Formats: sequence, structure tokens, C-alpha cells
Amino acid sequence: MVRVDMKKLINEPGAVVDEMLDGMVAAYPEALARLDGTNVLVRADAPVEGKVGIVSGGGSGHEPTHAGYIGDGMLDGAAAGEVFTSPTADQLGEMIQACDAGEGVLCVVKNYEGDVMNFETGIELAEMESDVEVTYVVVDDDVAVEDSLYTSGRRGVCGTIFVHKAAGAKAAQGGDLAEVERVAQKVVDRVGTMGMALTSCTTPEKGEPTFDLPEDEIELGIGIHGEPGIERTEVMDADSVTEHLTERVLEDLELDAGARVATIVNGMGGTPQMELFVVNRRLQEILGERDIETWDAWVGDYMTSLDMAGCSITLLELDDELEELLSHPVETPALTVRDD
Amino acid sequence: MVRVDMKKLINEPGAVVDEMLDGMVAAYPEALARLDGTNVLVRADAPVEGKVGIVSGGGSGHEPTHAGYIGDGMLDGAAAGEVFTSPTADQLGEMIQACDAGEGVLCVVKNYEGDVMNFETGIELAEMESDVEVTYVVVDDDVAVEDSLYTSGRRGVCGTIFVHKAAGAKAAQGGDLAEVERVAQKVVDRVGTMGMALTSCTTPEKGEPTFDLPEDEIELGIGIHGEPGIERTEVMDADSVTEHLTERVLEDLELDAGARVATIVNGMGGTPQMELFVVNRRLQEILGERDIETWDAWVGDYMTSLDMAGCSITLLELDDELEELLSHPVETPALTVRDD
Amino acid sequence: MAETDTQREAVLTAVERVTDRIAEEKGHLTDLDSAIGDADHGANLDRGFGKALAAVEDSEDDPAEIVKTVGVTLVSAVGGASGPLYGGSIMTASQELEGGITADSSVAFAEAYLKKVKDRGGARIGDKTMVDALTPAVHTYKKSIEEDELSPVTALSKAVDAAERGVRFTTPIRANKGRASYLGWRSVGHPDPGATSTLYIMEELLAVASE
Amino acid sequence: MAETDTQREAVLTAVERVTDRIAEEKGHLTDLDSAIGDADHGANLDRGFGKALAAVEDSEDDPAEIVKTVGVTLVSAVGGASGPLYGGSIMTASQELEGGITADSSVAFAEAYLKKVKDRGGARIGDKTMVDALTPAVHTYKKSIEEDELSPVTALSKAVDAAERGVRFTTPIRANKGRASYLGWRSVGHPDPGATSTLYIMEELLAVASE
Ligand SMILES: Nc1ncnc2c1ncn2[C@@H]1O[C@H](COP(=O)(O)OP(=O)(O)O)[C@@H](O)[C@H]1O
Ligand SMILES: Nc1ncnc2c1ncn2[C@@H]1O[C@H](COP(=O)(O)OP(=O)(O)O)[C@@H](O)[C@H]1O
Ligand SMILES: [Mg+2]
Ligand SMILES: [Mg+2]
Ligand SMILES: [Mg+2]
Ligand SMILES: [Mg+2]
Repeated sequence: MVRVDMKKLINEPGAVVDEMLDGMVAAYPEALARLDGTNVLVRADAPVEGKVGIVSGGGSGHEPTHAGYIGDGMLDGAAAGEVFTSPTADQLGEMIQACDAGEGVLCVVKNYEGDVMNFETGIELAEMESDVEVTYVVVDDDVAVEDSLYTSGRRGVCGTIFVHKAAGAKAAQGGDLAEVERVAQKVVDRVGTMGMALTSCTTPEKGEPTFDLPEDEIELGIGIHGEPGIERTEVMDADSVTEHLTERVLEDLELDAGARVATIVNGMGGTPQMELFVVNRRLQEILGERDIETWDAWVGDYMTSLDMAGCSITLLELDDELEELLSHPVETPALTVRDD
Repeated sequence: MVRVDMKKLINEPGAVVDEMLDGMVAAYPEALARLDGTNVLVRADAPVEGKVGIVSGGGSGHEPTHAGYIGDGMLDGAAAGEVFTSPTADQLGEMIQACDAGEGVLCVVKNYEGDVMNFETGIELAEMESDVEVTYVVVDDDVAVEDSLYTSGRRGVCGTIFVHKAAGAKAAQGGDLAEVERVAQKVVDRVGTMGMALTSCTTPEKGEPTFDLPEDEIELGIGIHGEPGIERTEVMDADSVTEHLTERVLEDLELDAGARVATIVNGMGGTPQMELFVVNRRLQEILGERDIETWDAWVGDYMTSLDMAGCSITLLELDDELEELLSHPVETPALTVRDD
Repeated sequence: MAETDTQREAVLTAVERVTDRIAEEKGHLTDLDSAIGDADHGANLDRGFGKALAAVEDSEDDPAEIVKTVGVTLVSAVGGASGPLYGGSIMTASQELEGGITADSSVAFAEAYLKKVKDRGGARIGDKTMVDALTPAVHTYKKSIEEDELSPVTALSKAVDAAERGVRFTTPIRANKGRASYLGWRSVGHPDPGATSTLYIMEELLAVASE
Repeated sequence: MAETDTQREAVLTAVERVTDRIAEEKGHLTDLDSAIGDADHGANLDRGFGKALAAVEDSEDDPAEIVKTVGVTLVSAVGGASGPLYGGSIMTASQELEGGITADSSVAFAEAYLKKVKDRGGARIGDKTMVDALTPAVHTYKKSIEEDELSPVTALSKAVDAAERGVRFTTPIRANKGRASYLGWRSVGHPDPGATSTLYIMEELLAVASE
């Protein structure tokens, strides 16, 4: 028996990603398969004949992101890096090839230099080894990060789930690579997210909180990797937090009365659902006050940071096309939408 | 703005249940409705013509239990008590009446004296005020608790979800009250659960951990109310924890080679999904080693204890009837099963 | 002032003082419940009595009716095990006061209350519940009035002593009922929260009766 | 011993010593990365060099081939930003060593490495990245050999000094690239993890070269 000195249900910290992936396949043996010798999960029936492949990936620790969204109507493959570390280029290359049925592959990449660089290299590798056609979109929905020439740009966070959903639906409906990419980019252009943390997370490797957060302070504008946020303030109540996050996203998206949105109140992994619903209550009130119509409201753990307590709020401005794509049925471990 | 001194996304601690319920309805306005002046949520289309009603309820803080399982194929209503406190008898009585379409109502009660006493009183009240036919089953799946003449008996924990699922399916298929009750009782007779905690939870009212757990110790045999467990041991790795919990449940159910089960690895609210999958990996290995066939494996937060870190393992021994009922399509906020 | 008015005053004062006392002890009761339960006993009773007081504050009802309203309100505001136990028992026992509050009717109230708690909860003495404080208190009260022919105030004061010994009795024993029973042997060494709150309530009744 | 054998020995020793040093500094690098990043830089490089050493340990390949294998292994074992930056650049630059390791080819290697890091990551000097340690180091190395005609060991020792100043330079500035850039002004006051690991690696190369 290995003694672990932190409070986690793990064995060797170095084995956690490998064991998690096996545990996922054991939970969904008919839906998921692991590519031999890699940390890539794919649809058991990949590549799906006649369909554009959609793949994603990134560091582990964000479960159910990414592999939780593999399935009919969403992702064909997802690559898991070490905790909070992008997957490696060679595995991304293998995943791309495994998900190509001849119609090409779209990569959904979150805007982190590690992810972008490894995906770019992975795409090069896949193109060298086969004649797969590959494109990618970079999701950068985090409105907390200043977007200027002098930064790496905004981070990709929970808005990515909407990209998977819309692009996945388009692909399932027979869209070609260019159409699928257009839809993905459309979501990227219309989605914004802002997050906050009540506590830091603790990675299996480090075994202690990534940042110190005193009892009476919270972080605003955090990402999903245990990076400290843009601002630290005193503890606020749920309504004030919700107002702060929502205002920032609304400002960024420049949403006016009459707009129609889909929303996510996302938990960071250590937040009780009770609290997420308390946040959703105020979010929907604010939108109502501004005459913004919520077409659909998701509440839950969609893209987490291990055991961090906190939440993020995502708004996506809809049009008829996106609404139709979000309603398309989907069946994945983490998200199911049923036919009406 | 109200200053709260603990790290929670709440406003007034006393308002958290009320605000959570409003936030749930705001997330699922087409599916859920709140009974005026109560903490009861029901299907928006309740009572459902020609169908036996199925209701449940208990303290709050276990989300998605109970209201998360309201919907077609599962619950018709769920009453939310204060955090970890049974709902009151008058509200239970109202719920029962609101979910009766003339075919009778089954109450699924977890075995806590508060829940049982309040449900009994609620049933009396409902029967006094209308001619509804009501029965109830008491779920007591927690194998950690010694079951003897000298205790209150075993607690009802995560196995309750299987009761909701099977009874809900039977009712959706047109089963009458007696049949629905028989199916519910059958699940109760064949299901076992055992849980553990890495950390205590913190209730909004108290604002600090319910029990102290030193850095290097864990609790085995906890319930879902922040009660300390039956045994405290030193920290173990995930495989050892899984073995311990699984052995206890297997022993209790007396499962032999060739048995067929459905399993739940349930998170207590503050456990990253990553860790739950690590546990599921070992659970399925153990079952495989013993020639027990897993028909379906659920992994996630099904019945939580606020922000507690830890997990429980539930096994249900299936037969053809139960397998068929668990496969019946269902659409609720927390659980969706699609038609094949 | 008519007899009914005096009694109504006394009952309302009692409700107020119990409510205040519970509010004061809320944290302590919750701490007791977090050692062997789920850390809500103080919050449960505080919520319940707060609502009960609000429900009867300006009431012009008969004393018995007021007591009944307190019980009904507790049932619909407390939840948990203590809701039906406290509320339901007060509700049922209030019938005994319908002819006015006398030494005899107060004994009948106490007995009916104890019976209901035991019927509803199924606990016996020694199970480490409120029954362990209630039983000696009610027995002492009854004997003091019916056999020793003491005044109700003196009888109540003896009952409070008995309840206190009952609370102390709960500490070293193992719980067989309620949430604490899940702890098995680990419940030994802690007093029972419900027995403790029962004692506090009786102390306030005694204070009002002594005035 | 043939020239190639000596060089292979030196390269393998260098890989070993770098691997050991990174293992030693793993916690420190992770701490640096937790202040302004995501607390994995130490673990990332430790995992990468551990696998790289295992991949080449008993290799009979040419020195250039060994260096390339190190790069390839880092790409496939590190992930994150530092994976393609370290691994990809070593991979590409290793071509410069194909004709053997000489003073000239080592300058070409250093230049190719710096170019690849800048091309791949898009960072410029002053963005608070490994580029801030690398640029002065490579410039100093090149000038020391090509203009000042110093020995490679002396040149490398000057380059290490330059890299160290580069690391210190990263502390008081704001990050514009990498994860630290999300912190905006809050990144000021912390040294860059990637610049720091670059310095450590160079220190080990110098130690091997000096033996
Ligand atoms: N079956 C029972 N019979 C008598 N008293 C009980 C019983 N179960 C619980 N109690 C009393 O209730 C108290 C706990 O009340 P409370 O914490 O409000 O409810 P819950 O246990 O539902 O959280 C216990 O300390 C005990 O005195
Ligand atoms: N665009 C970039 N250009 C150059 N160096 C970079 C860039 N982005 C990050 N780095 C370097 O990488 C280091 C972080 O590496 P590491 O922590 O392993 O990866 P990640 O940031 O993906 O977690 C930073 O300290 C910085 O020196
Ligand atoms: Mg990283
Ligand atoms: Mg309770
Ligand atoms: Mg309690
Ligand atoms: Mg990093």
C-alpha cells in the first residue's frame, strides 16, 4: 500500500491520469475506447463513416472535460494531458488520424500556448503521416483576461462546451469540414465566460494548494488551471459574486435587450450544486431585468479545476442556427440532450 | 450586502434552500414547478394522468438528490427540508396530494427517524384531506450501520437512486400502485452501499466543519449528513479504499460469481471526478476478479453531502426485470437515459 | 384580569422565554449535535420557536389553543426528528389543557407529551434520546403533585432536577435511536442534544412559573 | 577512444546531470510556477528528462542523434508549453550537430535553438519567458567564440552568467506571454520558471564541459 500524504482518492500521483482513463472506459465500455499506448479516448465506433471528426484535448483535472463529451453529436476523440498540462503532440497526431473517416477533422483548442503549440505540432505530424485534412479553432472566451497585442490573449474556458456541442451537431447533421469549422468559430465569436474561486485547488503532484487564499478573500477572474485570478477581493455573498461575473460577461458581449442566450453556471469541482443553483437564480434574475431571454440554462460541473470551490458564468448569444444546433440530440457521459 | 464569514456561494444561510429551489426552477422552467409557499418541487405537468405518482424528499445538501431526479420516468415530486433536516409533514402532505392523479402515490423514504416520522405524519395529513391512496418504502442500503433491534436500523443513502429509477420506470409503464411498490421494495432488498469521507462537510448554518478529521485520517462508513463514520483509520490509497468499501457491500449482499450488478461510484460533493474514475477502475477490476458482471456503471455526484470530499460505492443485484426497468428511458436534470 | 387572561399571559411569556433561551443556546445545541449527529439541532429548534412565537405573539386565543398552535407551527417549521417529536407531542398534549391549566391538567399534559414522544419515536429509556430527560422529569412531576401534594412550582423544580440528571445520564451511554445510533460505540461520552434542549425548555417553564 | 565516442560520452553525461539537476529542482520550479502559473513546470520537466535519459542511456548512436532523441522524447513526454519549446527546439537544433560537436557547430546549435523557441512561442525579449534567459546567453556565447575567440568552456561560462542576469531580469517585469500573462500586473515580482530551468540546464552543461 502506498501512503499518500494528501487527502485524495488516488494511488501514485504519477498514475492518476492513466488510472482515470481506464476507469472511464470501465464506466462506458460500449461508448469509449482508449487508443493503445496513449492517453487518448475515442468513440468506440471511431472513425464514424461519412462524418467530419471533432476532437479536443487539454490537461487533465477538468473532468468531465474533455472525454466526458465524447459521443454521438459531440466529440469523436479527446486527448488527456497530465494534470493541467497539455497533451503531447504525438498523441494529438494519433488522435487526429484515428478520428478521420476521410471527411477531415476539426480540432477544438483552448487558448493556452501549450495547447496551441502541441496541437499545431500534432496537426503537422498527422498531415505528414496521412492525407487527413485538419483545421482548428482556438476558443478564447475568458473575458477576465485583457486581450491585447501584449498578452497571450484570452484563455479558453467553459464556453468550449458550447463549441463542442454546436460543432458536434453540425458534423452529426452531415456538415462538411468548412461548415463545421464555421459553426465552431461562430460560437467562439459569441461566447464569454468569467470565473471566480473561493479556494485554490490542489494538484496530485504538488499535494498542497496552488495558491494561498486567506479565509476572508476570494479570487476573481481565475482560469481553470489553478492560476491565481486577476483580482483578489474580500468575501462577497452569492448575489454580489453573480452580479460581478455577469456584468463583466454582458459588457464584453455587448448584449442588448431582446438578445437570446444560453447560459452555463459551471462548478469548479468542489462547489456543492446547491450553491450553483443559488447563483443561477440571481443570474436569471439579472438577465430578466435586462430583457435578455434565456433559451436554455445549464447548471453543473462542466469544466472543473480539480477540487477548487468556485464557479464560472458563461453566456452564448444565440441565433436560430445555434439554437437549432444546441437542441440537436446528443448522448455523452456528461451531457445528454434528448429528441423532443 | 451581507458579509458571510465562510467560503460559500450563498447569501443569508437561512435563505439558501429557498434560493436554491428558485434557481432550480429557473434552470428547468419547463420541467419543474414549485408548489406555492412550500419547498416542494413537482413535475410541471403533475399530476400525470393515469400514472402512479412517485415522490421523495429529505434534507437539502444532497443535490442533485432529490429534485434532480424529477421527470419523465422517475420522480413526480421532491420535498426539500432545511440542510440535512427532513422536510416538514405538512409540506409532505401537500406534495402527496399534488402528485396524485387518482392512481395513488408511492413515497420513497430514506431510513432516518426524522424522514420516517415526517413522512408518516404527512401521509396521515394527505389521507385526511383527500382520498389519495398512499404507500411508502423505506430505503436502508447503508451496510456500514449495524442492523439490529437496538439501533434505528441502517441509513438510506445512494441506493435510493436505483429505487427512484426502477419504481419510476414501472410507474411510467403503467404499473399500478402495488406493482410499483413491489418493484421499489425489490430494489431495497437487493441494494447495498458503503461510503467514506476524506474531509467533513460544512453546513451553511454552522459555517465550520461538522467533524474534525486530522490531515492523516479518513472516516469509513459515513452517512450523507456529516455524521462521523463508524471507524476512523489512517489515510489509504484509492485502491485500498475501494477494496474496503466493495468488500463490505459484497459481503452484505452475499453476491456470488455469476451475479449481475449495476454499480454507482458516488461523489460526496467535493470530490473531483478524476478520483471517482480512479475508484471505478478498481471497483470494476474487483468485480471482474470475482466473476460478477457489471451491466451498467454510474460514476458521478448522485447523492452528496454538501462539499464533503469522499465517495460511496453502491451495488444493486439485478434480475431481468430490474435490468429492463433501469434501461427504461428517463429525462431528469440529473439523470438521462435514452431510448436505444 | 380573568383567569384565562392570566394564563394566556403566562403561556405567551413562556413561549417568549423558551424562544429566547433556544436562540441563546443555538450554537451550543448545534455543537452537541455535531459531535454525534448532523449539526442542526440548534438551528432546527431556533427556526421552529422563532416561527412559533411569531404565530402566537398577539393571540387572543385560549391558552390551550395557543399551546396547540405552537405545536402545529413546530411541526411545519422544524423538520428533522425533533419536529414531529416536539411539535406533534405538544399538539396532542395540548388537548389536556382545554379545560384550563391546573395542577392536574398539567400532569395530564406532561404524561400525554411523554407518551406521544415514545409512541412516535419508538425510543425507550436508555436509548440516549430526549426520552431519557423526559421520563424522570414527568415521573417526578406526577409523583410530587399527586402523592407528595407539592405545589406545581416546587414539583416543576424537582422535575427540572430530574431532567438534568437525565441529561447527564445520556453522556456515558451508547445511542440506540436517532442519528447518534449510527455512531455505535463512538456515541459514548457525549450528552444527547434533544435531552439537553428538553432540559433548557423545562428550565424556562420553571422560571415563568416561579415569577 | 574515437572522437565520436568521447562526444557521445559527454552528451550522455550531460543528459544525466541535467536530469539529476531537474529532479533536484523539481519542487523549486513547481513553486515558481505556482506563483504565476499552474504549478507543473517542475513535474513537467522532471517527467520529460526522466524519460529522455531512459531513452538514450545505453545508446550507441551518434551524438547528434542522441540529442535529437532527447528532443523527440521531451516533445512526447512533457506536454504543456515547455514540451514543444524545449523538445521541439532541441530536435530542430540537433541537425546543426550532425557533423560533430565543435565550437562552430555549438554556436549554430545555440542559434537554431533560440530561433525555434522564438518562432514557436512568439515571445520576444521582455515578455518574461525563457527567451529572456536564452537571448543574452546565446548572444554572449556567439560573441565570445566568434569575436573574442574564447574557448567554448569560457564562452559557456560567460553565457551562464548572462542567463543568470536574464533570470533576474524577469523578476521585476510584467509577463506578456505564457500563463503568467493572465495575471497581468500581478506577475511582477516573481522570476519566470522557464527562464530559471533554462539557467539550471546551462549550468549543468557548463559543469560537464569543464570536466
Ligand atoms: N426515535 C427517537 N425518539 C426520541 N428522540 C429522538 C429520536 N430520534 C431522535 N431523537 C431526538 O432528537 C434529537 C435530534 O434532533 P434534531 O437534530 O433536530 O433532528 P435530526 O436528528 O433529524 O437532525 C436527538 O438528540 C434525540 O434526542
Ligand atoms: N510563448 C512562450 N514563449 C516562450 N516561452 C514560453 C511561452 N509560454 C510559456 N513559456 C515558458 O514556459 C514556462 C512554463 O512552462 P510549463 O509550466 O512547463 O508549461 P505550462 O505553462 O503549459 O504549464 C514559462 O515559465 C515560460 O518560460
Ligand atoms: Mg501546465
Ligand atoms: Mg437533521
Ligand atoms: Mg440533528
Ligand atoms: Mg506550468
